[in-house]
Amino acid sequence: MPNILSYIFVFPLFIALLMLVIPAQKEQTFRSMALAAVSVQFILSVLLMIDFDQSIDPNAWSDAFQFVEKLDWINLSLDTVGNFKIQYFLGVDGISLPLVVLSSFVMLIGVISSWNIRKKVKGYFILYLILSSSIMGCFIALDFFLFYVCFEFMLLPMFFLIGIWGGKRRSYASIKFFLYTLLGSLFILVVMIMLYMGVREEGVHTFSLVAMMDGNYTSDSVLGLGKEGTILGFSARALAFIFLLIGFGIKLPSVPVHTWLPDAHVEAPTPISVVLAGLLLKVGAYGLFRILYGIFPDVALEYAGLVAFFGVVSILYGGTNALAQNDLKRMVAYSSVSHMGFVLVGLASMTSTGFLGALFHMVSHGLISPALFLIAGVIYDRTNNRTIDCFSGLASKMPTYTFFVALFFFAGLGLPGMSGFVGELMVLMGAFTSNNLKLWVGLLSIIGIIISAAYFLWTIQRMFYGTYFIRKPAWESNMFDLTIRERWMLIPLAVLVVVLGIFPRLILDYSIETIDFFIQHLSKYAP
Amino acid sequence: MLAIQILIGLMIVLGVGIIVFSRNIIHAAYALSLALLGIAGVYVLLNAELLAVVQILIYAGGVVILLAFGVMMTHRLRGEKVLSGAKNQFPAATTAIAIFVILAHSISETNFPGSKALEMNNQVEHIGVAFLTEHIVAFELIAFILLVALVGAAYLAKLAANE
Amino acid sequence: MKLNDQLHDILHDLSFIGSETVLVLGAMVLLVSGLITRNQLPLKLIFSITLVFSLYLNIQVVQGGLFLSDSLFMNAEIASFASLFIIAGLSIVVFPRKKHAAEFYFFILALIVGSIFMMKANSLLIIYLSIELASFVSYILTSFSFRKEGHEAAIKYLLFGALSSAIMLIGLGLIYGITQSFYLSVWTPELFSSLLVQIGVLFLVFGVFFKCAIFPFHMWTPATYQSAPVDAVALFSIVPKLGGLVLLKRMFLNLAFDFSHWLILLVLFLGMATIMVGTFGALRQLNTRRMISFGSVAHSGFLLGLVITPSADYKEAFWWYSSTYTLMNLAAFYIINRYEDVSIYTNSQYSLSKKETLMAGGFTLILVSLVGIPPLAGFTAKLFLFTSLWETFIDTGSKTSLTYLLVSVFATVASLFFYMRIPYYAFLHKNNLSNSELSIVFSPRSKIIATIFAILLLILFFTPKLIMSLQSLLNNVHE
Amino acid sequence: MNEELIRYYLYLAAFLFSAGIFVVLTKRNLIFILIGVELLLNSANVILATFSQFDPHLNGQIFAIFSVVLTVCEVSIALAILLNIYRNHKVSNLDELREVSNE
Amino acid sequence: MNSLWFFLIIAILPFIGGLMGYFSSGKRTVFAITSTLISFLLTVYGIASFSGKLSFSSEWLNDFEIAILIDKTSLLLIALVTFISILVQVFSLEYMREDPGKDRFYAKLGLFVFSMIGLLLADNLLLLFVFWELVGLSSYLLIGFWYEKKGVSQSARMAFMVNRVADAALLAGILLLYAETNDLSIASLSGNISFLPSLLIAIGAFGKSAQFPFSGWLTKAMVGPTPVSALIHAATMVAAGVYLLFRTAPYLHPHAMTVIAFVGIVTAFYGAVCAIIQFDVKKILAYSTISQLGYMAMGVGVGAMEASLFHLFTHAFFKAGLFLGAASIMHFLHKIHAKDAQDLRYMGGLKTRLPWTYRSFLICGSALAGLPFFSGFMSKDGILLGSWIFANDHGGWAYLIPDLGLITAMLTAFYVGRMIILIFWGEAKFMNGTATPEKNVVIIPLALLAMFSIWIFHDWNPMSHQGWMFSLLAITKGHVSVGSLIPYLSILLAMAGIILAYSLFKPGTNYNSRITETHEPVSKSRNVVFHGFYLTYLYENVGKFFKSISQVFIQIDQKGIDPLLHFSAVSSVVFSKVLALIDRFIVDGPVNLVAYLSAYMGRRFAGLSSRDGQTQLGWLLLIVTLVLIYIQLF
Repeated sequence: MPNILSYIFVFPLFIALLMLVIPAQKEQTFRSMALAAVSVQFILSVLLMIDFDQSIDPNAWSDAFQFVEKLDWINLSLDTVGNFKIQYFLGVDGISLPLVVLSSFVMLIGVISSWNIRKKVKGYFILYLILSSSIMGCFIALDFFLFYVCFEFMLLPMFFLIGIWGGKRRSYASIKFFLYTLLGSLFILVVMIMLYMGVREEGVHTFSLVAMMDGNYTSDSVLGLGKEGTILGFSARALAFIFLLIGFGIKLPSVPVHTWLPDAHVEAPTPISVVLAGLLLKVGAYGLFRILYGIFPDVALEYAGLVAFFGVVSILYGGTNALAQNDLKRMVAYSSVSHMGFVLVGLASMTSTGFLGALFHMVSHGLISPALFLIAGVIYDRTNNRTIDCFSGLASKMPTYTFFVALFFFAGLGLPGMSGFVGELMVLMGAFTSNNLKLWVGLLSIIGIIISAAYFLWTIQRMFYGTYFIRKPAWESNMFDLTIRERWMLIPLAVLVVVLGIFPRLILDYSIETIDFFIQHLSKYAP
Repeated sequence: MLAIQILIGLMIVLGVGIIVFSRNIIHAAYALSLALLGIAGVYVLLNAELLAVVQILIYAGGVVILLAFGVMMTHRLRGEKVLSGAKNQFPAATTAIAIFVILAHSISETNFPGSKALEMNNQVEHIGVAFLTEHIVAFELIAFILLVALVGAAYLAKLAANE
Repeated sequence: MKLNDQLHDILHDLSFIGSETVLVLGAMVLLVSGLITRNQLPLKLIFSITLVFSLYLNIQVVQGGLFLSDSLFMNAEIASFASLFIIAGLSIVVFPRKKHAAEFYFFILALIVGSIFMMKANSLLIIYLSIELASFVSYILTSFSFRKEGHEAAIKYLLFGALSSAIMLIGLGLIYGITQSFYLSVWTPELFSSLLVQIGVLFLVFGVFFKCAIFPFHMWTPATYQSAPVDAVALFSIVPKLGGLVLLKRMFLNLAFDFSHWLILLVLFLGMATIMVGTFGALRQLNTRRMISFGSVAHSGFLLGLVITPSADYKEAFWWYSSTYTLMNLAAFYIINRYEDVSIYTNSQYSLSKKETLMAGGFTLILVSLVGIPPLAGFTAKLFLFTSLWETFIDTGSKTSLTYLLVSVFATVASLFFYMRIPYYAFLHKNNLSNSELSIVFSPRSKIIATIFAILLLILFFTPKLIMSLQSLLNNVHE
Repeated sequence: MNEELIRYYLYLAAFLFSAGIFVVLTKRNLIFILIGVELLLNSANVILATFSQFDPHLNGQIFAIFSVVLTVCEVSIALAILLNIYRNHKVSNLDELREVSNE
Repeated sequence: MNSLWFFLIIAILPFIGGLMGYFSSGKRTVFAITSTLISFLLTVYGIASFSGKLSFSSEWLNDFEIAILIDKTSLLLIALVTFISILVQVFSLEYMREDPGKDRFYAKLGLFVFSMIGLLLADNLLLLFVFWELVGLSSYLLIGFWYEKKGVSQSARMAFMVNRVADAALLAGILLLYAETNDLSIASLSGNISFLPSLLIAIGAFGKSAQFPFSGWLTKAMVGPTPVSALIHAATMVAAGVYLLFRTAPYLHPHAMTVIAFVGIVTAFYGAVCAIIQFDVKKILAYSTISQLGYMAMGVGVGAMEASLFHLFTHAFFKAGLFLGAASIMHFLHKIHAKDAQDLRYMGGLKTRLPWTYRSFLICGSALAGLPFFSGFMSKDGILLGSWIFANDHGGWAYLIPDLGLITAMLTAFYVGRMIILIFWGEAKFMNGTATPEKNVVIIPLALLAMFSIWIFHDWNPMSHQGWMFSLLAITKGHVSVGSLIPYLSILLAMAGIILAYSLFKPGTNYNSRITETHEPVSKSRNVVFHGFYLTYLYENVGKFFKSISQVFIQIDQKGIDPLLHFSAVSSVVFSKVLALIDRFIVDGPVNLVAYLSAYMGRRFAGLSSRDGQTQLGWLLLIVTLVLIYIQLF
């Protein structure tokens, strides 16, 4: 199917435009249209996955990508600096493919979970579909500019989705989210400009990520490899690396720039928390993969310890914070911080296993954390309350719910047999076998899995075990077990979590060649 | 020659001094005419006779009278003095003196082109021709500015009168 | 040269200022028509016809260079900016204007004439006169709201203007005296070696800064923008400012100072200060117009960066930023105008928009574009700015340029705080308006216009070529 | 005329300029402030006239004439606005004008 | 049939059976029992038909083989696991008959058996870790089975958490090993593992096998259903640590081995001491399990690997027998609504009411006490003998190990005697209900387990230190023959212990009435022992400490980092404040201040504000002046 990536990218946007002209009263129509849109997106991405050739073993980044679409988008002729060229450049490789499929899948779950949104349905679904397109765009864009546009454009729909449909402190949370992310993306913007001015393709400055990753620097670029260019006395490449680390670190999020996340997650409506946790964080991680490590491998080697440090701190700090939470959603939010720390550690290891582990962990977390937020949403839908202390002994009243809670909690704490374990394990293997990292990285990261067990189990103990109790008698009438719709949101996630836990190669096989090449590419810079 | 120069200088300093230290606006207006006349004298010394004439006609004749009108219209003169308060005197004085010192310093540091001053007898003719040739655009432009200012001032004043 | 030849040349060159002549004549026709009718429609018609005709003349093929006894200068950039001003003037007619239409449009035309001459000026005299023309018109227009605040702002504006023009005049005098030349085109760096003449240039630059609202000559902006009629504000937040910047750009090109010259550094420093003052000044504002005015001060700083950096012949960036800025400001002030028509005067008026999603949504897009977030044209503008600053840094190794870049980036983040305040009130804030206020609706016309503005910003992001081709469309100057 | 004399005229201009600034900054009455502005402009004119005598084209003098004319325009506009202010505010001091404010 | 599939079926069958029971309409338990039985029979078939080692591998992660290793040891242990689990399941038919969650119980048991078999099959240490965690999970689920009861879920969590800590160490050890050797196959382990991974692996084993100081969780785990305690917390899961040590011990660092030996003997002694003064029958058994596991660990540590494995084997039978016996007692007491079903002080005289239980208890107890002609004696003496050899080799301090071992043996005999006397002998107290005879489903498991606790099922020679099964399967490499006094000494000590117990607690002594007055032992030192040296409190305090740290962190997060990092938000506030200050003090400030001082302006001070046009003008000119000054200086 030609241009399949474009279809995946544009289709929800197209439906969103279509929605604009439909009168706002037809709420059911909007739901169905949104469902149709993301379903088509999902089906297309599955087709993409089927057509993907796993065996391509690239020699350079320029032949690592498949389904490439390349068009001139903006081509301005400027006097002194030649052409200002931006391309519509799409493609997937083993790193982005799993994320493409994941994001269409999570978006689908999100639509199902949005079914009971009652307020301003039209606006909601339009924004939702725009969000869907822009997230997808991030994963498939191979032009830095296009990537950046999608990266930034996520903010606006997200701002409104949190700000209008969110909880009590929604405006605070949405503004905080917006500001943090904008701050981060401006760091990225600066580096983008540096790179643009420093990289040429066919004699023209280019935003092409492929050219950047292949290191086609101009002779006069401060960023040139091995040139030791400096800016204000700092190494230019190191500076760019740090900027990107901050930029994507905010999105990831890594401690200490994570504080937008708990607020945004807690205040967002359930489906948006799902998308936030499932996909937005992955965009940050993907950025680290593709851009930070793809373009600055030499600096990454040098700064592996720093990245690992932030990873470890995120793991421990996020986990410890989760332990102290009394709000179910907040607890899950902090657990996300902790989990994304593993991605950083995996990246810092700069080994094939570590990279694969980080990637797998992203996918796995992209399945587990949406489920956790859905779970928090279930109890919130029933009682308008998520405080852990307000409930006890729910297991006897809501056994199916408890089953799913336990399943995903155990998946979250990295129990073998579920996807969470594989990711963490591979990351740890990477960390232990890496030449770049000291022993403490692995040892401290392992403490993270103890902490995660502590907060998940403590939550189970407080909310689900013990004698049945709810804080307000008025809730009693709502304390029914999962509805059919809720089950159908959770079951696919559960199945995938378990299947991927047992057969991780279902995902890994897609990425292995790309990652191997990536590591080879990195090893060129090893001292 | 020197005496005239000193006299003119004294006129200006006196006028400006009154403006600076007086609180009475009417006095200040009169002092302004004095200073302007002195400056017209300077123009004569500088061989700019036409400018001196324009200065006396327009400034001393026009501006000062306009200002006087302004005073009368905004202060119903009933014998009492029209006084203006002053404020920020110390910092303002500091700033003013600083600027003066700086400018004076820069002036004293600069070497001026030593060319001789030109004697021109047909200044008026020359300027007239320049208005219509070299500075035609400026001439047209100032005509338009005058129109704009006239319309603007008249319109605003009319509205003020109507309300 | 014989007088005859001179006059002949002048007659020949007069065709180059055809469009300005048309504007002046049109202005007078308007003034006369104002005596006949007070109905706004025919007056708007005359106004538009004048502008269209002038635009037509402006895009005629001409030869670039000096003309009219070297008083004026023409190149492609100036011509296209002139067209931009005329178009901006044209778009003023979408603002409703019930009272004083004839005089108002007369002054608007005068403002445009002044700004165009400002750009074209080659002689010091024309610089002075055109700036004064634009200033006088601005004072009068500020007073044209016929409210107490309007007059108050006008007199303050006038005082600032008088002081600035006095400073500039001294500067002009010094330049004239020391360089013995009256024309920008004969400037050479050697002429500007002595200190006094450099002070002269500095004073001249300060005079232009007043028009561009650059720190510390920006102080008149908030009061003026707050009190003047919105349509006038929309225009004089754009036209004289851009005119002044084009002039500055030409001046610095002619000066050809080294990038590390203290004057350039000083200007860059003031540019950064402008950005910071504009951004942080806006943070405290509760009144929308004041906020936007501070925002536009910050934008002046951004534009100054494009003007002054050696990659200044990175013309496209400047053109891009200017035209986008024009569009954004027009749009923003249009919507402010619509809101003011129906409601009270502070930020909380935007709570109305809970019902008027389209209007507020459009406004949000425009504001986001002012911040500079994709996919809106404002982002591309910022991108060009950053790119150009970075390039300057690479080319010259100037740390100031890098600092400028960082300050711009930082200010972009901070600007989000105040620009997003309006969407915040519009969508997220608790609504505490009375029912009567809530029952007000916007006319379909205003909604359509607002939407068009927003969509334009989107389209320009996706097809930036449009603006570039617009530039070549708007002038036919051979150089 | 020799260099020294030029300097004196320029000192005079600087003096006028400083005095003008002082008046503008300190006097509270608007008309008084306008008087200060006149001083400022005159200082510039003196500079122009000073240099004009070396110029065969007399550009400085021409410039000064234009400037004088513009000053009149400025004063007339200022007075028109002043009139409006006086009608509306019943004040003629600048620092009593504080309608346009932030909060 | 592909052999790999054969073993996979063995592993997965019990789980499938459990699930089938859970999801079938009638909630049948028969699926679970049948499937486990099939699995057991298949294993027996496997033992009979395989010889030597077999290993299979498949790529799980890239570059990473997951392999299973089948040799006689693992098959034998699988047979043990399935066998005991069948007995437990059968026993539970009666024990759990009235429980509404019976199907859930069997499903969880199925999961456990599956994981345990998986653990035993695993060749790769990582795969072993996977199942290691899964048995931990099933243990957690089964301990928390009666989650509505107070304290149960807390105990379950504590058990899991303590294990998790050790597991983390194990994982770290495994990964360090991986980093060293790039291979995790048990079969291909070789050479010396360096000290840190060795120690970490040992710590992992300590956690699972409840070695001191991780032992606390095991006593907490007793809140689960008693058959579960029999299967998981006595016979099989807790032995996994020993199994791991058995597999890895030959390659561990010698220092780590010493650590293991010492920890083992300390644990053995600690368990025995604590067991002496408990009143709760399950607690006694739990501490005794801890003590016996300590023996096994010590055995590995001193190099008597085979003896340890043998002890694991025999211990599984007699301890499961004891636990099931206890379960039978509790079940009985529950039915007659006794005041407390687990407290020794409320028991007595059950000999006549529960004859089969009494018999099996007696046999299994003797085995535990290490009396000759019972299985426990054979295996325990093997370990003690090993430690004696070890001590001979190392000399000096190493004699502490066999010495403490012997003392522990005596203590063991003492508390076994005390327990049996207090439960079964003497007069029946608080017996107001009608006694029902034991049912067949209770009797058969008890009888079978008791039977396997007799020497003859292991070796014809009651003094042998290895079972025939082991010899047959060629696990043991050679006969260790040391003519030493150790066996005789241990017999003597055991007898002494029993006699001491009899003399203290024989029917007629007023021990019972004396103690029942107070709930806990009075003296402080006894209290310490009674609470197992407060290990669980220690865990709780560690947990609490951690939670308070987390509170601190959350405060940091909310009050510290947040504002700190909201630097844009903060700067907006601060900056606008600063601007306001600039307005007030810098724009106006010097102006005002100077003006104020110069006394002219004092009275007009109030009239000044930045709104004032002239002040703004002044500000502007000031800047211009500054610029000019800058130029001059430049």
